[in-house]
Amino acid sequence: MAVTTMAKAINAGLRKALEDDPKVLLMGEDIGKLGGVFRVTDGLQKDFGEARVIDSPLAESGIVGTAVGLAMRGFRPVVEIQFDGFVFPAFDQIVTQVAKHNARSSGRTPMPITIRIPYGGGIGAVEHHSESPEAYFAHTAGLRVISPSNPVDAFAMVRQAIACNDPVVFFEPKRRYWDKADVDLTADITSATSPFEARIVRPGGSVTVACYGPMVRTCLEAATVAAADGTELEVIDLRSLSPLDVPTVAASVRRTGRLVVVHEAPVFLGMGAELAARITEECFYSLEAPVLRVGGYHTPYPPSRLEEDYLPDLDRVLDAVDRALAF
Amino acid sequence: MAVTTMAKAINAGLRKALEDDPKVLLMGEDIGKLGGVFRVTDGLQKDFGEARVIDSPLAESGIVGTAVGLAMRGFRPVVEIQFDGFVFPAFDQIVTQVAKHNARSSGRTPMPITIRIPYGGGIGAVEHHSESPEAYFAHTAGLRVISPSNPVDAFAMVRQAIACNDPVVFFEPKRRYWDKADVDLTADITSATSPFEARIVRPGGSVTVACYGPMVRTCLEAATVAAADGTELEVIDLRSLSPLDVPTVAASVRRTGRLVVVHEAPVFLGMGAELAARITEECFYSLEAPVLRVGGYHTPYPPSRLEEDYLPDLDRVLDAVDRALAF
Amino acid sequence: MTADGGPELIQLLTPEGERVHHPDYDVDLTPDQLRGLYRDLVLVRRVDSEATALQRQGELGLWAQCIGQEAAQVGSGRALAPGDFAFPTYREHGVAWTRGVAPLQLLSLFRGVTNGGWDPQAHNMALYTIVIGDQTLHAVGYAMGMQRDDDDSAVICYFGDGATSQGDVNEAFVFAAVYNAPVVFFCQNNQWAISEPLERQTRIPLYRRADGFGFPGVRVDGNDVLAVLAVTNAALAAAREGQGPTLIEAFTYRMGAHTTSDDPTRYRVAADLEAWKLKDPIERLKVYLARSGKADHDFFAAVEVEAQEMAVALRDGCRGLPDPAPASMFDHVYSEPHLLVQTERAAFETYHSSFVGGGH
Amino acid sequence: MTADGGPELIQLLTPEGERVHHPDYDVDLTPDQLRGLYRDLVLVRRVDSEATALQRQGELGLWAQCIGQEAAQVGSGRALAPGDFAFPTYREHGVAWTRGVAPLQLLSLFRGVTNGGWDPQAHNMALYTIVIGDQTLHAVGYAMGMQRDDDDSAVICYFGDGATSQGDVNEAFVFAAVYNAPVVFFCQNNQWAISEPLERQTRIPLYRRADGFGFPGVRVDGNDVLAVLAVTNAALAAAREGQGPTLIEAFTYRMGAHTTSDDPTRYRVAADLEAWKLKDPIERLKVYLARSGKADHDFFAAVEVEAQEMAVALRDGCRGLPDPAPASMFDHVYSEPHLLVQTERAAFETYHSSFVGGGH
Ligand SMILES: Cc1ncc(C[n+]2csc(CCOP(=O)(O)OP(=O)(O)O)c2C)c(N)n1
Ligand SMILES: Cc1ncc(C[n+]2csc(CCOP(=O)(O)OP(=O)(O)O)c2C)c(N)n1
Ligand SMILES: [Mg+2]
Ligand SMILES: [Mg+2]
Repeated sequence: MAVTTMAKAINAGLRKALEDDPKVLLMGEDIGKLGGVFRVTDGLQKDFGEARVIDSPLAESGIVGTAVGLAMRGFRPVVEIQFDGFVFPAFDQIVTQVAKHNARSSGRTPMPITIRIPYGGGIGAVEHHSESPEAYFAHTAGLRVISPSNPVDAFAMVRQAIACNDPVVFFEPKRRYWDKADVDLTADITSATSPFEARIVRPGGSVTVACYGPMVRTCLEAATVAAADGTELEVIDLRSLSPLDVPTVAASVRRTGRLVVVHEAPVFLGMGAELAARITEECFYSLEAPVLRVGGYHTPYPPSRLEEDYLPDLDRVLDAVDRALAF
Repeated sequence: MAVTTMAKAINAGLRKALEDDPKVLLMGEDIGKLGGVFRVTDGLQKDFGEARVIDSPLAESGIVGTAVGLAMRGFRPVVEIQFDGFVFPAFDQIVTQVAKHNARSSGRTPMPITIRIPYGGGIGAVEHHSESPEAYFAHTAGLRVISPSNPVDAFAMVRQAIACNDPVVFFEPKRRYWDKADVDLTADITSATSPFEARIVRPGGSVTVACYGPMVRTCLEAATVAAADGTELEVIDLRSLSPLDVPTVAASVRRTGRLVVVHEAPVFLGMGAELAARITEECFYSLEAPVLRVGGYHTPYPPSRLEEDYLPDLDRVLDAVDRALAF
Repeated sequence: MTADGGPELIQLLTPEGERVHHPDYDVDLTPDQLRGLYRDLVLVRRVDSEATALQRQGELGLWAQCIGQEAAQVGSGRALAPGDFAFPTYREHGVAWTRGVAPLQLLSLFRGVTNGGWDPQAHNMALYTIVIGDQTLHAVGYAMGMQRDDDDSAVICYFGDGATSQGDVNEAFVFAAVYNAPVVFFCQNNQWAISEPLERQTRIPLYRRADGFGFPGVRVDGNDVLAVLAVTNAALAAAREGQGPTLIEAFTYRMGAHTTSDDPTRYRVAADLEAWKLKDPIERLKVYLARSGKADHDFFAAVEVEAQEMAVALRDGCRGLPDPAPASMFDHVYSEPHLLVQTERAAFETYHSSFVGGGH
Repeated sequence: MTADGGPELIQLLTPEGERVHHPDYDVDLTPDQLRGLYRDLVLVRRVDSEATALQRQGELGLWAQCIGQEAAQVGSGRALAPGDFAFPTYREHGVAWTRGVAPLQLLSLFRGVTNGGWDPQAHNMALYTIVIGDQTLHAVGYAMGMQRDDDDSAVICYFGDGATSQGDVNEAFVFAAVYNAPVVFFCQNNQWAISEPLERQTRIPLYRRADGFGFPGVRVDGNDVLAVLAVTNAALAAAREGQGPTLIEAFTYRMGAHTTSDDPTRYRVAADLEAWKLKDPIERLKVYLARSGKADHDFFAAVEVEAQEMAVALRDGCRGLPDPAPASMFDHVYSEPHLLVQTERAAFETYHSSFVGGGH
């Protein structure tokens, strides 16, 4: 066990993946000598060489498109998109090729590609550096989409993503990069929970709160505050957005009768919409209130001086909980 | 009044827009001499010249990106994306620039750009020619997203889209291009319904069915069949996906107590998810059944010999109606 | 831009079937090999015309004809070693032929029974790519993989004149140049991107695009199978020797419509087509073979018979292609179980089985 | 690739401040104009260093320094006519200066009170663009608009060496060439894209990229304000005269970090920076002005005083920049009413007002 930040945990996970499988390659902008703008790939080029940790030209479509070719050749590319807002130049390759190639080839040419994307706000950055574009990817058949909320999961999940034979979009909650936890850096992934399953991170009987990535810490903090008022939140870390672990959430909602979904991404057509639709269908007779959603607004991510007003915080979570209870 | 196909109605609408405003320009692949692969721009280059009806290089990002510059210069570009599956190379320009520029410039540089996209399946085409990507755009703040279901609306809505000062993604249901109706080609748009409002196209008291684009005809056919069984469907043509006319749907659901949403696009994070979440929240005590969704599966659009199994049809709509009634 | 390809056009066989020499490029083929190329060209054209007919008869949803481009495709395809890997667009039926992909496999895609059609690994040829330009980056990535495997094979990547305008194609040039990837970019300039003439994509000859990225570009007579073979051989050799990418512009002409959905009379004049017919890739090789005594009437007749037999088999095969099982659309969305797909598949199957006994 | 720019480097003023001549390019400036350029350079550098300091003090979220690139920016910016239009990246503080954008408006962006900062129409300069390369297509579209307006102005479009790898930038080259758009592509090759050296983007000099698209490319000493002015003048004149695009590569050096978040000691050696310090754009002009008697000590001192005063005002202005009203984030998402935004705004305002009296 070692106290490790999430950034370092992912670094350790990448290192292990590189050690364990010679077919694993890393590619991205500034991931080599610099070690990535968040230092997530720090030291890896030095130890694994330029052929395996590749500084790429400044072109996201090029990065993902060449990764497709490398995957066809039998490699397992792990590509880094430097910030959430820079994934869109690669969107065609992701949606048209990465996502569809396994089906197109009837399973003959799988696409074991991991696309790492630091996402979300809260770090006072300029435009395009704070977005939460996960719904675009979760809506896309053929992709898997996961997001860790803490260093322990990050260490396991990044390796599980790389080991998965399907393409995985791996969203890293950048404002939690510096969160620390005890991580067993010798743990192997065979014993870890599937990254495609949700986890109840705090049990409670009053209201179910489903969240993921950066919002898990926020919701846990809200649960602590609510508990002081006698409201017991059951906080579920979804971990995976595609597939979405509906059974775990449904089982919880059958107990609590109420669900609040929290994410930074805009509410309109965000993950909360899908969860609301599905849980309402599955738990129609258990619900005592409609599923309520807390998330970003239907606006571009605002200038950083306004981000605290934009981002869901403890108060907004509690407000939704109160409204759910008031139904 | 003239019996007109939807393709011809859009052609007439574009012609009127070009006549009415010298700042209107058309740009796209093969829209000039050929008149577009669906002939929607037939004859326009001949009549308005190559400076206003522009055959572009084969590059979608280039088309949309130059349209942004033209809009900055005060033009109102109408760009054609040849097929739904070819919009993704332009996704960055659409999401990053077209959608955000008005906000970024504090309203100083609006983006009155219309992006025409023939979409949907049912024409027996090869891969990438039958997709329904509308949710990606509706999720994106700053864009408006509309889709006509019939020639009359198509004629008005395309002009309204062009007249709108915001960017509008205009989805044309390609398999309905050859549907005919009486269209008053002298009608002016000031008298037309706002394109951002839904319309009840068939009133009924048993179940509300919300749909748009190609599915409106399908749902109307289902309503005819259901009526024979004594079930009265209230069919709502949403027309606009962003904004979504929730009040019209909610008012209907308060009457019927039941809602089925139908679209070709995949159900998971499709428009139905948002409508389900919102209607459940607004009409919680009126709903006698959960909102049910009929749509595409979480698969790439299948090879055309399977598309009839993939696409929602009359039977699948009726099946959902039955299930809603059985709750 | 000159309509005849200009002085930079590399040619070894004139449209009149005369064998000419070029200071930098040559091939030395046995009569057997020459006859083999002729047979390739004829059979590929027959596949193409047969498929066009099948589309007209409603057996295919669409067909993208390659007529006129057979020499560009066969010449480059025959230059490949077995370990090389080809990335096609949707029109490389001649390349597919040289890679041993059965014509019926091509038809299965255009019939709509699959979005793929063959095993890329078995033929060292990727699936057809419909979104213009996407495959060029795959080709470079694959070539980077070869570098890492210390395999001295090479990749060939096909695309059209229209495709050169796409960002991805230019990014492929950047990546290939920066990593010195063993890839041959093979652009079939057939003068048209659907209805748009070359002038909508470039104001200089396309082979010169390579100048901007720092690797060699050459223009070859794309209707001259010998020149194409020679030029492709040289580019592949350079790639294998670590000299990185080459751009080949095969100057040719799309003699048919863009696809069976297209009507070229709306945008191009008949005279152009007539002029290009005089440069037909098959005719010139036939003249050369006959005049030089490398093939006789019996050989030509035998190829005709073979083509005829193949056509009959192809027609029957196409008509017999079964539709896939409906639930197969859920089969390979993921290669590992995915809860949503499992759920939807189960619902789909239940729903479908409800129809078996009668249904609605 | 030569570190000194090679023989193709266009220069009118050596690093030592010696005025040299070039067969193709020249400028003829009055002493007043020369002093004006010097003043520009000094004030721009002062804006830059002041902003860097403000970032260190927590007043700005980030700052992208332009130190070392002042001559490239001022020289090209001063070549523009009022009716021309400039498309910047996020580093063109010197260009903004020449377009009359107040330095405080630049700071407002990096402070995080706006994603824009000025009125593009008022200054004929677009907003900063952060997503690499996007603006190049806007520039071409704007130039196409000028063509349609029969306006014989021109557009200048800035981007970095790293940006040349982006698909969009190459598409911009295609569109500009095909439509013969009046646009000058101005690439500041500052040798680095964050931590990546030029060799990760190209294997030949960047100005030669234009060869592949059929328009002229030139390499100018980007630290020589006179040469930049001369070369940009010529390219703008060509654009106005209907000769279409030119690519200018301004060979320069990013003397600072990529941004205030960056630590260049991780990836580049100090000796490089020292070598480039000897080529400083301000120093060489100062030497030339002093030696040629075109400016005296009093002038230099006065510029220093002006810089100092501006810095004080800038600091105060920055500290005084108010935060926007929270609900303003809903203001311009659309320019016409949008139901969802209206609904969310109302909910937001209700929620916020609940805190006024106490709240949670
Ligand atoms: C990204 C994208 N945009 C548009 C299309 C529609 N389309 C199919 S083929 C074609 C023209 C291609 O021209 P070219 O590259 O010259 O190849 P050719 O068809 O002539 O072989 C177009 C525009 C597409 N398939 N992909
Ligand atoms: C599409 C995109 N990808 C990545 C980034 C992150 N990023 C910001 S600046 C930069 C390097 C740019 O280098 P260059 O074009 O040479 O300009 P310079 O910063 O040197 O002026 C990168 C990678 C971005 N802003 N946009
Ligand atoms: Mg072509
Ligand atoms: Mg740079």
